[in-house]
Amino acid sequence: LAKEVAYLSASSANTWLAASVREMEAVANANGINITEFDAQFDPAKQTAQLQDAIASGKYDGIVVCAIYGVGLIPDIESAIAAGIEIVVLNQVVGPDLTTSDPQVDGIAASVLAAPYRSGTRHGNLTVKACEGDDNCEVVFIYGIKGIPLDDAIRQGFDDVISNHSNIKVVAEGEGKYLGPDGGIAATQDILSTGKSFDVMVGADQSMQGAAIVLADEGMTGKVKLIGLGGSAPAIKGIADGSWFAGVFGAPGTEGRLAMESMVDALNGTDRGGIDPLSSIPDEGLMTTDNISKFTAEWDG
Amino acid sequence: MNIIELSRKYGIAVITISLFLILALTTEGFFTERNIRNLLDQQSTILIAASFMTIVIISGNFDISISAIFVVAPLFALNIENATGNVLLSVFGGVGLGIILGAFNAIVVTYFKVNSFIATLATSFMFFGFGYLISDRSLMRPVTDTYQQIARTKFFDITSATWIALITVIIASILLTRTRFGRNVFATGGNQEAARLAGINVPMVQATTFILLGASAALAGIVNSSRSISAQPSDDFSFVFSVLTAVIVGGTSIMGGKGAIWRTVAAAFFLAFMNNGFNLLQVDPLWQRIILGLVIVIAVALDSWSQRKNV
Amino acid sequence: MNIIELSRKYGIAVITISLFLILALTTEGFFTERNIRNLLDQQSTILIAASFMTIVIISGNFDISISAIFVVAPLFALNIENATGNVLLSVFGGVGLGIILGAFNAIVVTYFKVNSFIATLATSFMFFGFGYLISDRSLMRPVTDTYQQIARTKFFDITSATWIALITVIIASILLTRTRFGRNVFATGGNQEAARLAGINVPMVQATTFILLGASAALAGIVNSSRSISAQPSDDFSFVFSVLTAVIVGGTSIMGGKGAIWRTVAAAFFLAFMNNGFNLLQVDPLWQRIILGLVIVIAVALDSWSQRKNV
Amino acid sequence: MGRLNINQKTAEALISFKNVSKSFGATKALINCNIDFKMGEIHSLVGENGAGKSTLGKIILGAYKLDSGQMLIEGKESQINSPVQSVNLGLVGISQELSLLPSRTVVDNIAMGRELTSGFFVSSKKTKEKVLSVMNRFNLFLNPDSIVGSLSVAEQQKVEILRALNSNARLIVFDEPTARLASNETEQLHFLVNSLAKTGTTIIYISHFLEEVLSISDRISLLRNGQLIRTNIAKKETKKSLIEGMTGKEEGNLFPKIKPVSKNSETILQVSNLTRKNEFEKISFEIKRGEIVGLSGLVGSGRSELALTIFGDKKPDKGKINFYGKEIKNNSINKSIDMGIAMVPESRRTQGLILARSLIENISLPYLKKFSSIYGVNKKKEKVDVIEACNKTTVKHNGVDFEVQYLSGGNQQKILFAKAAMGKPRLLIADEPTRGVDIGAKKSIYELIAKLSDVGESVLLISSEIEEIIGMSNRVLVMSRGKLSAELEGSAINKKTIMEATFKN
Ligand SMILES: Nc1ncnc2c1ncn2[C@@H]1O[C@H](COP(=O)(O)OP(=O)(O)OP(=O)(O)O)[C@@H](O)[C@H]1O
Ligand SMILES: Nc1ncnc2c1ncn2[C@@H]1O[C@H](COP(=O)(O)OP(=O)(O)OP(=O)(O)O)[C@@H](O)[C@H]1O
Ligand SMILES: [Mg+2]
Ligand SMILES: [Mg+2]
Repeated sequence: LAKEVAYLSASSANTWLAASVREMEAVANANGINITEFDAQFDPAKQTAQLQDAIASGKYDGIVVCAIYGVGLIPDIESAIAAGIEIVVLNQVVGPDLTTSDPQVDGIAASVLAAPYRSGTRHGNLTVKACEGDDNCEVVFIYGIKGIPLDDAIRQGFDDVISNHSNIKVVAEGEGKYLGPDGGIAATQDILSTGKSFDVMVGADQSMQGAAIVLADEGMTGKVKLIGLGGSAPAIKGIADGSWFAGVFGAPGTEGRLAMESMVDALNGTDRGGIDPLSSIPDEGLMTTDNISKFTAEWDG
Repeated sequence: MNIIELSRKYGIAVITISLFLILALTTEGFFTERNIRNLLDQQSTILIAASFMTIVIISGNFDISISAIFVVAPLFALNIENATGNVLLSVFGGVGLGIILGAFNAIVVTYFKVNSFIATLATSFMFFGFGYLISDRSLMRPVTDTYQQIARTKFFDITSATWIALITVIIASILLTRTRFGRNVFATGGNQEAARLAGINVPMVQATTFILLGASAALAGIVNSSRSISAQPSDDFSFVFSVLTAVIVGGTSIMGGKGAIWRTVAAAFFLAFMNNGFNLLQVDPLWQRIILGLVIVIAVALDSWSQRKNV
Repeated sequence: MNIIELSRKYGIAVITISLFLILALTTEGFFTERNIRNLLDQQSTILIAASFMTIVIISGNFDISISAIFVVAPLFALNIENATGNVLLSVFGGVGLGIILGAFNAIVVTYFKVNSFIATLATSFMFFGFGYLISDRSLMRPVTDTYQQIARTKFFDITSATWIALITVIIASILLTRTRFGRNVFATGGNQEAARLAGINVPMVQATTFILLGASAALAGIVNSSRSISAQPSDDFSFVFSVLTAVIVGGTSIMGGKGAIWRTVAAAFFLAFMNNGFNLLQVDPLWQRIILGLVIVIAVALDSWSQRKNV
Repeated sequence: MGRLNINQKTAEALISFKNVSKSFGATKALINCNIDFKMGEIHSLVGENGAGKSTLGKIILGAYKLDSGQMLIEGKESQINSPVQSVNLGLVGISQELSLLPSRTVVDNIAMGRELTSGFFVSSKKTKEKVLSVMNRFNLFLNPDSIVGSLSVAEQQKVEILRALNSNARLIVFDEPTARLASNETEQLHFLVNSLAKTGTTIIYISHFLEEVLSISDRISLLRNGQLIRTNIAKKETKKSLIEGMTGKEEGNLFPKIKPVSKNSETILQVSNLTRKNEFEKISFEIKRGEIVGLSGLVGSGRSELALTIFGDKKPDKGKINFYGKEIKNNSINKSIDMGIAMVPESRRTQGLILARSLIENISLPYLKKFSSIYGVNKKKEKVDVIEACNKTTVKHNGVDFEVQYLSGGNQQKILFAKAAMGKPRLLIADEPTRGVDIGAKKSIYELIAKLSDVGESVLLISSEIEEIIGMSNRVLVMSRGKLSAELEGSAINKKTIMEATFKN
């Protein structure tokens, strides 16, 4: 009998998650699993309802969940587990601790994600590298959405690394949002207007794409070291051609594949626990010009 | 009244009931006790706020800020709960904050005469800001086990969230249809100048509607946080979107003066049935959007057509 | 007219200019050629759509679906561009799609008489669905280098995006204030029955406003995609939020019949100056929200007070 | 003439104005007015449009605050800041412009703000009973459950009156109550006003019908340009003295000379067998070039519906309309306007005016084509023409760029006329065109109508004022219950024949 798996997506229109879905489907097909996608359109209440509906329908042997608001889902995830449904967490932490990939609810079969805090430390490590040999290394930090716990955790990881390096100073901040380069364009333009000098910009790939566009417009390509987070096609291309300095790899495809493989294992009785997809990636996913040839983009940006 | 007149008068309710019957007959898992219980539980927060939103809209105003109140009130309640361990106090505190924020909206709209749409959009930013401030930008969880009982206790197998929603809907309906306040709401929304000349204290009526809505949005937020045993700050406007959609699909006029809470309730369930049906029938999310849009247009067109013929 | 009358009549413009002067005097980096150029460039997409949104709102309607058109039109344009390599064709295709979607809104609102707020909310879902359909859920990039020139070519140091916005604002203003169509828009929004009895084809006027807005939202989307050299599907309503905020902060009445495009433009810059100021002064985002909310309330209260005293 | 009031001399003043002034921007609506309103008297206010009558009433009702001076209530100075206070003091009124809740029922409208409760809840039953008892007491009946928006204007007016009567008022301001009523209902209202005054209620009565004012009032105050000219016992005034006081000019002949139409004058409008279900049936008549045809009948007899059908707003179920020999098929308003038909609709606020826009934009609206080219609207030419139209129709205004909502009621009515005149129509359909306008303005509107017919244009004049119909028409049509009940010409046109036809079934 074919197994039924529900996939609760934060948003079906999201390009990162679309890359994960493709891999999940490949694995599922190979294992005779049928996936049904639920689209919460970034509405947490909708996602809760979908989770409840999926449990109530009694159709599903497993649920892969990409949470919008991870903690809020816990009660229903517990009841799914109680109902004997295997749960695999994808991409976003389900639980209060944003520093770990490990499952935070008893009975979750696997949790496949790069913990936000860890992304922050990786970002920090690349920044340290970019600032090597510079006594006064001025950094601009572009948030996704400043103030939300996710971005706070990333920043925390970043700060914990750079605080050990007195030569590095964050001189300005901006907000790029997570939708395309638009936010990064405006943020970078405004920061340039302040007239502050800076050497390094860090932020999510979407924002760094915007930054790259503005820097190109201003004839400043290469004068500022861009460090992305996401491993999108433009990031890898940019690092290769020198217009970006470095980036933290992001692996939506790998994540999707690992999640579905974990689900297959779970349905066969083996829990895999916490998986950081980047741990199986060359150099822990820290990309620079030296190792960029080892990476291929798993999504377009 | 014959059946045609009835179905004209109750257009949106008839549409909702038809959808219910169709789903019950065709969709496995729909008409099960558990699914219906879930549906009721899922709609509770929307219904709590939507009842009083209906009143605000009938009185001729808008309130965008309920999303922000929905976010900030449980954070405040959890602050109290974490500090005192007293759940009752925390609920009062959270609802009290809703009242204060509602009163703030009321002052901006009635005293400074700022259009309510933009006024409550602006106050939304402020209230969201407060949310970040009082939560210190992090997730909050209750320290007591009682907090989660607010929404999750079961009476006769139905969650307390559902009961709270039921009681709120009934109170709002009675207020709107059976009290002088309710009549004044209709008068104010129908013709503000006429209401004023008839001796109705229009600013007071409007202020009251905002305060009640503030309180109910706060209550909805607390119920939601009790259900998910946590709360976190955000700038998420999705709650007011869902609430407004229910009110307006229900046929309450955004021009004011016209509408009913039963309409809002019917529309909320209409939308819930649609989404539930999509989930149970495993409809491709891509087509869900297109079908949902189309069905809403058809339902609203039918309802407004039946209301027109009904004069 | 003396200076007091002038500043009353042009309340929001005076407020915006004051903010400009304050920022220019106090904030380093604000009054620089580069910053002003950027500000103009950043506002271009909002201005393109907001001009025609002002017209739709004056005519007594709402259009929520511009967010979806803003998302789907560039995806369609890039589909054409990717297939043919012809940028001009792709722009026509994208704007053409905007016209078709605007016409669809128009039919739902004028023919099926669905309230425009809910109608365009419903069609938003559909249009977002289309976006997702034609892009296959992935980011799209132009294959030609010309596509990015749509928004990024410079004339006299000013980007073509800014020029397009300027031209759109001027065309919309002329249409609204100097043509018969514009008069009909005001009449329709002011008193639909009176407009009808004056021989105005009210549904036609309303339909035209929706179609023009559809085209302009599509153009804004294409300009945006050219600026960011990419486009992606989403369900993001933030564009219509920004546009509506500009229109309503500007003082155009959501009841219809009253408003002006210069008001919208002034408000758009007011909001842009605020955000730019926040960024230049590196204000904590938490406080940004609270300050922005407060300042909007004050600005709108002042403007509406000045409009009242202006009789 | 005049009602005899026994207590007249001894009665105390309920309200006294001492040096009251009120301005709106540059407009001085009231200047240093001193007036007493005594308990139980019927005190009328007369004056031209814009003289300040409504303003005075609205100050008492708390809708406006006075700028300077004092308002004494029973001799004590009182500050009224809002209608709530007035209502609590028993000062109520019906306003000149209908102020109703169109989507609510008659009962809801009448009881607005005054619903009866049992305990915490509104008692629909008690409230309705109270409303019915008021209807009974004053002999004014309406279906209590009708939706007000679907009622005719006259019925809506009754709703307003009943709302004022539903409170135990000490003072009621009637601002033009009869402008929307038919003659039999007017008499009923007079009876009612008298009986109210007898029981001690003070009545402030604002009207442009001077006969009515003279017959019903104890005292009359005359206002001109915001100033009180005099207050006098009604018996001491005559129509002539009032007109002279109001306008500063001698009374002339109200109706201009109407030229007879020659027998062989061309027929321009021919309506045959026109029918719309439940509204009117088998209506056939003609209008000749240069002819003024009066259309009389009771409120609700279907006149407005007929007019709107001819104008192209409604499609007939059966029958034909010929205009200048051509049958109008698929009629539409636009077509009618293009062919030279203009209309003054019966309700200026809901059908006629865009209140928040300027005089210019209102007046030129149907004829914008005339001023438009590919360069847009020629505003200069438009302004010149609009000013001319305003002058022709004697609109009193502070500039054609001002919003029409700030004009007095009568001047708003004249705007409709100015708008119609703008198109130089071949046929003018005027539905209650002089509702609420002062004598001077009426006269100029009548002259305008006469001038139109002089130059060969035709007029269909719908009016509930029989004098107006008699004074202005070449020929009179009477409708009763949706059917044409008489067509009168020449010496056959008189009050008696019209009234007979009106009540014919
Ligand atoms: N709210 C207002 N704003 C500005 N001007 C006003 C306002 N109300 C009245 N006016 C002006 O005050 C003057 C007096 O108006 P009012 O309505 O009292 O006249 P009226 O005597 O009742 O005339 P009518 O017989 O036409 O009703 C007019 O010039 C009018 O334009
Ligand atoms: N919107 C409406 N809905 C329902 N009935 C209406 C509506 N308007 C008018 N009527 C009814 O249609 C009938 C004819 O009304 P109409 O206005 O044509 O009368 P009229 O002779 O012009 O009288 P009036 O003096 O009021 O203008 C009346 O019985 C009226 O109550
Ligand atoms: Mg008046
Ligand atoms: Mg009529």
